[in-house]
Amino acid sequence: MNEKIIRLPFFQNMLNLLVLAVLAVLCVFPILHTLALSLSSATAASSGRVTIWPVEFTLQSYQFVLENPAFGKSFLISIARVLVGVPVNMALTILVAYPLSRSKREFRARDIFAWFFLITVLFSGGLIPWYMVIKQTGLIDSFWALIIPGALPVFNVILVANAFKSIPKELEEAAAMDGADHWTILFKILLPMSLPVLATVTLFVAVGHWNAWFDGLILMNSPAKYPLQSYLQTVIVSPDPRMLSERDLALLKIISNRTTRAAQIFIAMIPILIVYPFLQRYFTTGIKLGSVKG
Amino acid sequence: MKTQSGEKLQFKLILLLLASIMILTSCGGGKKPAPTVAPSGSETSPFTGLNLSVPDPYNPPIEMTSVIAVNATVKFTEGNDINNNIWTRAYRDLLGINFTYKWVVDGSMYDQKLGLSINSGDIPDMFAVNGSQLKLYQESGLLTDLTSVYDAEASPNTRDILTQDPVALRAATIDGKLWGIPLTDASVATASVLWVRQDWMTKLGIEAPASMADVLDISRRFTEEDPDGNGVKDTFGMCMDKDLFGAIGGLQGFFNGYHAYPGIWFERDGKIVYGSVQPEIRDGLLALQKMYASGQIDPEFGVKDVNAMTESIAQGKCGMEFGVWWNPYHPLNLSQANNQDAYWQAFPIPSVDSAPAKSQYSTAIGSFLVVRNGYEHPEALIRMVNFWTDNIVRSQEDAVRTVFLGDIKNPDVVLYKYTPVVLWEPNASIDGSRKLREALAKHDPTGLNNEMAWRYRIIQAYFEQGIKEAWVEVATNGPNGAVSILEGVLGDYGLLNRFYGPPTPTMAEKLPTLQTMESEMITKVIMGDSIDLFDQFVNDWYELGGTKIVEEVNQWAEANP
Amino acid sequence: MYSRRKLINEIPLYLMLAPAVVLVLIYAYAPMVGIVMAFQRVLPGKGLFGSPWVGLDNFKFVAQMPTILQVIWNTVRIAGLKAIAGVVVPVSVALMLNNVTSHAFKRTVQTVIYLPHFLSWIILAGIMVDILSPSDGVVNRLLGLVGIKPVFFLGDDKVFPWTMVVTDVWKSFGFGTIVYLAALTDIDPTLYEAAVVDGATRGQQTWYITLPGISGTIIMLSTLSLSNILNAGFDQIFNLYSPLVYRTGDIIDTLVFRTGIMNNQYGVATAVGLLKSIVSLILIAVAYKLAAKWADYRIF
Amino acid sequence: MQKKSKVPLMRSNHLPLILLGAVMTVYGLAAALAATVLSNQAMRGMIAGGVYKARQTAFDQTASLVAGILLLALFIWCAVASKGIVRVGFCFGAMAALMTMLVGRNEMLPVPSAFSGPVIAILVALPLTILFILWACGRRVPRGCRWVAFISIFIVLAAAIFPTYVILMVSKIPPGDPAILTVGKLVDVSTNVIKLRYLLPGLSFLLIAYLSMRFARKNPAMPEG
Repeated sequence: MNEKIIRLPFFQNMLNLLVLAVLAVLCVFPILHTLALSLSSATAASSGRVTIWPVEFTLQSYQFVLENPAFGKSFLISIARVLVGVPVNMALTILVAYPLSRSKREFRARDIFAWFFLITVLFSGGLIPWYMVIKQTGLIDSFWALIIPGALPVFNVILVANAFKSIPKELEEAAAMDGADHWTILFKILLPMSLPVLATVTLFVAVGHWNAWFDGLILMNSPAKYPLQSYLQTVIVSPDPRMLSERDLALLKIISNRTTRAAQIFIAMIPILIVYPFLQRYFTTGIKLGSVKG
Repeated sequence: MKTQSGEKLQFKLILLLLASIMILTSCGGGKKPAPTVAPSGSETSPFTGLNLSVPDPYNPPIEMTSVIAVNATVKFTEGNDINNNIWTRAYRDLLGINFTYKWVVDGSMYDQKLGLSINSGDIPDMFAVNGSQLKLYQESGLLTDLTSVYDAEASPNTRDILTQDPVALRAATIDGKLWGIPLTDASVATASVLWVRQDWMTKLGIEAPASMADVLDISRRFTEEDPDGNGVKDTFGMCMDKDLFGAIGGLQGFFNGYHAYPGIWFERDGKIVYGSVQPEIRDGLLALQKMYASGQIDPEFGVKDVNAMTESIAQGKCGMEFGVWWNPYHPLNLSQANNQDAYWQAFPIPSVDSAPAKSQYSTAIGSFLVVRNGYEHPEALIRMVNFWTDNIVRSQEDAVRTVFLGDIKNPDVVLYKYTPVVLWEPNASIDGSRKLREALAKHDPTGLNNEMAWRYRIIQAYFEQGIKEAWVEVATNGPNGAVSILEGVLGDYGLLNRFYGPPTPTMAEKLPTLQTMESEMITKVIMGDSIDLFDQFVNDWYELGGTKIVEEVNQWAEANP
Repeated sequence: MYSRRKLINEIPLYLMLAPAVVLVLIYAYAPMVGIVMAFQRVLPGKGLFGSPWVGLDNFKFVAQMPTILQVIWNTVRIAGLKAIAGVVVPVSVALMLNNVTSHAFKRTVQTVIYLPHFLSWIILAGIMVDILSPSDGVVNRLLGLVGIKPVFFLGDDKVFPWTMVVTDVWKSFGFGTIVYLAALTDIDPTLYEAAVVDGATRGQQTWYITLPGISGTIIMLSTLSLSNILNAGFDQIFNLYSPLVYRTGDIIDTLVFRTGIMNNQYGVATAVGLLKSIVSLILIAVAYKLAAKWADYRIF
Repeated sequence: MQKKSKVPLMRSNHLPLILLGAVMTVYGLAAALAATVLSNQAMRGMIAGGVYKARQTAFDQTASLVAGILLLALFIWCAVASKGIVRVGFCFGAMAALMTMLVGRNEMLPVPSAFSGPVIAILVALPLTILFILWACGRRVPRGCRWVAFISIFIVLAAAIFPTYVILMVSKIPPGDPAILTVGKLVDVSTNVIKLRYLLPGLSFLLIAYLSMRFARKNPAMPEG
């Protein structure tokens, strides 16, 4: 926007930049620290000599992690989960968002459905019934248990619906004049025009899938099928020392290894670190349209 | 930092093997490298040539479903997985039981998963439960009464092992009926001993601690007199962690010195009382408070978990801890690895007065194997237990042990982790190492089984060839080792938790909260809050259900004399 | 009045909704039957209707829980603090960023500060536990450099709630910032030009133009966050708390989880959950009314 | 070519050589005794493992220091009182004396104790070995002495290397392997061999001294041409 209007006096400007820089550092620091930790020797890590630069550089912990089949397996599962889950979620989101974005005049049952979906955000029967249903539908221990039950993220529906609404009605009416039906309007007009929001939501969904841990832990019947975050949860959770017996030494030793933990954490971050900057250009507009109704 | 020479690694290896021996067996009986278990699908049965005592297998084979907790550390050999491994094959080929797991879950989630699947009506035929689950599921009629099948089928070995621990079977009995097979383990192994850096004591000219006064003195001098000689006052007298009562650096040993027994139930003038609310605790707390105030305890113990504490032990920051007998295998070995002259000596818990201190311990029975109500072959469980007790635990045949427990050549494949039916001999490690010590005194290893003969040589290497890395074995199984102390604990110098039943109703409901209150109180007082907190805690404890719990426990005790 | 053409015209809409409706019916509504457990003494293996009905006993039990009030207070406190900080911080940062002229710098800072938003609490918990360790955590080491005694961020029940708030803000402020930045771009530049012509200072511009410009968004988001007052963040706290800090750190969700799963008191757990749902429903209704009133925001 | 005529090891008298042998023997005996007594006490459980180590180290450090200094002095004296290849030998012996002072000070070596014990043993043994090799080859050394020296080479080397070799074998055997029973016997042997490390060379020095003296008495020194 117009620069000469909002330029700060030099000193304030410097201060401003400084504060922001510090904030930025605060945000990356822990991540850099983890990276440094994962690249340092165990002794350096345990004696607390690592800050943001590796001490006694070594790749051992990464070697250890990558040689551990369980980690790689769960990593792949998480990838698959994102690749399958995101399209499913997006399809449903869009299909639901469109009707809900119609005016009451166009779609009389709109509010009924709106509440129909909203209620689900508020009320739940708790873990057991949820588990039982998933079991009844035969999804327990299947990959789809991570996809289907949560296939409709209501908040994203709201975002997308609002985005649709914010698109000038004239276009649609014009299209309707030419006899375009709902599908045409949805795919030919609304989708192309709300790419930013869709990109944003896609990112949300993807990240959501990547970060989900609880369902994997509960719904899978063997650790071999855990997605990455569930696996990490079981590794990062520290053992109850009352339970310790001499036969748990192996376990204790692995868990107590700080650098290995750091390595696993960092590897789990990588995909996100790679993906998210690319979608940033959509964000500003995307979120605006989504959250604040234009 | 010492350079990591090949030899160093080799002796690391020794210790690793030592640890894995601990992991693999707690009973005398050797293992020798034997042909690794044949992967599934190979024609030759891995059981040919092993003499195993097994009943006639079920014909036609029966089905049995179960569930199991498998941690991220459990590994499988090529071609094996949790549903296809030496144990499933053994059950199938030798017992005629097609054994499959409904689900496998990480140890941290076992109770959750079990609760969910059972509550959603999906009940395995045979599964492991803890005390409260045993009670809950028995009440809701989910379990089979095992009394008759046990009487009918349990082998002499099984009966013997299950009765070595006097409370084992009673813990699994409700209303005079047996509802589960207790998974026994060495109970006394949970008793604390006092571990002190002998090299520091020698350096400062300190005698072996004979009383708690000595312990406090050692702690003070370890803090003030720079035992590590680095010129910096960076050492603590005693290490402990935020969990207060763990197996490493736990406080129960310290309190025992004051005749206080936190967390366990014991008899006092005719009634069963709860240790944590007895007046003796106060003395222990005051002592700890002083130690903390004068910097003898890590000021950050309140947030250091066992791993953080382990690190300060490794760095030679503290010279004394109360812990169980196997501590030298981990973490104490770390401190010797960093400073080859470090030597931790085990001492019996000293007493604050003339009366000898009793080291507290609880029965090691945490879980039970139960059978779903309505399962056609409850006796199958007994047969599986017999198979374990007759052939594995007591087998002197190295081949057998290698096939079923694990090949020492790759210690991280621990085969018995694949089956829930695992019972250890309560007193095995103790008897074994007594024989070992006698042999050492006679300088004559003849008559020791392979494993103990091996320990004999390791200890000999320490004493006669100055191999300092071998200290771990000396400190545990050697003369004056920790295990020798445990014998005393089994005798007059131990106090067994009198309550071994499943949690009483009020317990199940209130004890978690009360325990939280307790650990908060202890932590706060040690860190300097007024000791009144303790008195207040005692009141609150009784008010918030303690009174009721004591009642229930006493009723239970009358029922289980 | 009913028109055939309209209905036909609506059919595709129903088609679009159909799959989602089915899914939601199965996976969201069917489980709600489980709410009956709140009125039962749930016996394992007895199925949903096998267990004996106990009326309101579970609710009574909840009411008598020694910790319940404390837990509710913890929840509200933590959630409230998060909500407030969750508005103040991003707004200020947004304003500051808005004053930055260098595009590269602006872009970089944006990109960096909203990174944590995308990391799971599992991962962050791993990191936090490490860097916040009072013994050798890097944070306390740095504090030590300026002579501050180690703080037991995760172990001291006085500090713990604040740790939760700060870490939560740390995770999410960057994202909020972007929302507000988006709102800022809406402000009509001519307003500023006019202001400059009238000789308004920077401060005045911010106060009279910028803030009012985004006040809509601010009000909207803060009112909406009201509806989350009972959600203090299960993922975060479940992965970071310990018995040491139950007194101030235990929140409704963690309590439900522990009573339900760990202690097998599913009835009680469901009861608490139900109470929570009802309260949140009311809160949300209120929140959206307010949002609609003040910020002209309608959820649909 | 004319045959080199034999001469006694020492030019004037054999006292230093005798003393040398005596000191080494005594030290060997003392060390062996101390080790036996201490390890017996420890294995019977009369003293704790840590105490045992403390005492053992204390003894080694003092004894080895004293012995080391004495031996050094004597070797030098011998070197002065001898000539030719014999003298060279004594000079090497002096190194062995220096190394002796290391015994019980493992931490001075940058290797783990499992290794440093053997290393020191070898550090001590090598110079002695060289010494005996030189004497065994010395043309002017009396025949008897040459034979004793020749044998001593193997004794010294064996005493130094055999225990190390055994320990490495033990470290390679997994727990429970019956092989330990056979290796065990070797361990017993080696623990005794260790105790002979100084005793045997000491004795051979004495023997050599005796032979050399006899040689001297038999054919009194003729003035060299």
